[in-house]
Amino acid sequence: MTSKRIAIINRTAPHGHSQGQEALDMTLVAGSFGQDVGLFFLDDGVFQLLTGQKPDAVLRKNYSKTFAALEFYDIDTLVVCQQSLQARGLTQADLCIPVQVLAPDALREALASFNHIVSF
Amino acid sequence: MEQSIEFNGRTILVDKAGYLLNNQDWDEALALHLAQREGIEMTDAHWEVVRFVRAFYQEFNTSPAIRALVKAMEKTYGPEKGNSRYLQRLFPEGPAKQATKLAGLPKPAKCL
Amino acid sequence: MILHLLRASPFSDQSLCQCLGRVTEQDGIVLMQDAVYALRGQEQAWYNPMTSVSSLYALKEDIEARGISAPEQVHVIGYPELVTLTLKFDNVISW
Amino acid sequence: MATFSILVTSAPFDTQGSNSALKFIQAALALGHSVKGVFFYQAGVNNASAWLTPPADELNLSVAWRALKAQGVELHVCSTAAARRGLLSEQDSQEQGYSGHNIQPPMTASGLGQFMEMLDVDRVVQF
Repeated sequence: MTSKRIAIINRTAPHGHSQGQEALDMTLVAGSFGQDVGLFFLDDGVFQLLTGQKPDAVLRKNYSKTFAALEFYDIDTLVVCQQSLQARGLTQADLCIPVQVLAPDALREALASFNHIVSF
Repeated sequence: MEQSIEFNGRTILVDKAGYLLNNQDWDEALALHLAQREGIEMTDAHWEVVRFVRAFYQEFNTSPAIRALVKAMEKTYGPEKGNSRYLQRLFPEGPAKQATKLAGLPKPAKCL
Repeated sequence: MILHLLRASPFSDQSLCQCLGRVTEQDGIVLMQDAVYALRGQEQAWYNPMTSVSSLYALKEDIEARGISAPEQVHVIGYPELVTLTLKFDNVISW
Repeated sequence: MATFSILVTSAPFDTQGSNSALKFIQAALALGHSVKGVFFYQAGVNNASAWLTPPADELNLSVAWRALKAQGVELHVCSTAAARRGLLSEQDSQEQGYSGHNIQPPMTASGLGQFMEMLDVDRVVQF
């Protein structure tokens, strides 16, 4: 497998659009292929990680439960934008998995270290 | 497209490849029947993996890909069972695919 | 050094603001598709932060398609220059 | 000379994304770069329908993608994302018991693993 590192950015809230679910699919495959992958949550993407989602009520799949399995896919880099959390009245305690919360400068540095970046 | 199998007087909907369409239809008697259809004789070792895959799905709402299955099995049962050779021996047609089917879970997405 | 490709109009989409909050001096911004309407935003809060980015580009085809024009400080480029730009920066984000 | 892979996640016709991707790829090839392939994902999979039939005075994306394939650019579609949107290859269609299929050459129904293979390039650009 290629040694190129890929960052996958979530920028969209869950359930209204399919971006989050298909970003997660891509992340799981990247992990399964042994790709060095970082998963980022910016802007409305931070809503992906909220605890207590029950999308069955809107006939959508509850893939938020899958985030807890990322450790089995060797996804160790999980980064959330501090500013985006704050702007939405959220803290790390509202999120369903432990993540690295980074200020904008540090987050940009982290992104810059990847060879390829895709966003959803 | 839907098909069905008759089992113990029940009609169980499956897809063309034989995966259950409703995972609530599953019970261990049905798993035995599905195993027969696959030509697998269920041992304790098979049951352990099938129950593990089903518990994984119930916790994470996704069927594990082979690499994740190996890692998760390793975490629970140690490296002896958490390795792909062991799993491949039990499920010759692919552990993730076959154990998922016997556990009554959806057919794993092709690319996963 | 990241090259940011902006595709949505900042009058109806937050992408440009969100991007501007995260760029550094070394980064580049390309306005393409509906994002070229940003050039009509002289009255908007994001206009000065945007034009103060020294590597600000706008895609010629998209400007012409929409019947707008670019001020002098914006580098107007075509697709060949865009291809070359993506190689000049370390990586590319499409917003 | 550099190598590129292109990720298309935007819907054909509904957005300009596919058109921008085409222009970018043509420019890259004209400059002598190599484009390893295009991977269609999300709403971008709709580009893979063999039945795109726009009016004659509008760009036919099927024709445009076929021309790129003729220049050596691989065209891969995520079969899972495609199936969710009603696009099936001949094999997938048969497995599902349907008649007819709408993914066919020059498009190749692949998995996301194929996209991982396509990361071994200088740049990935998403449209």
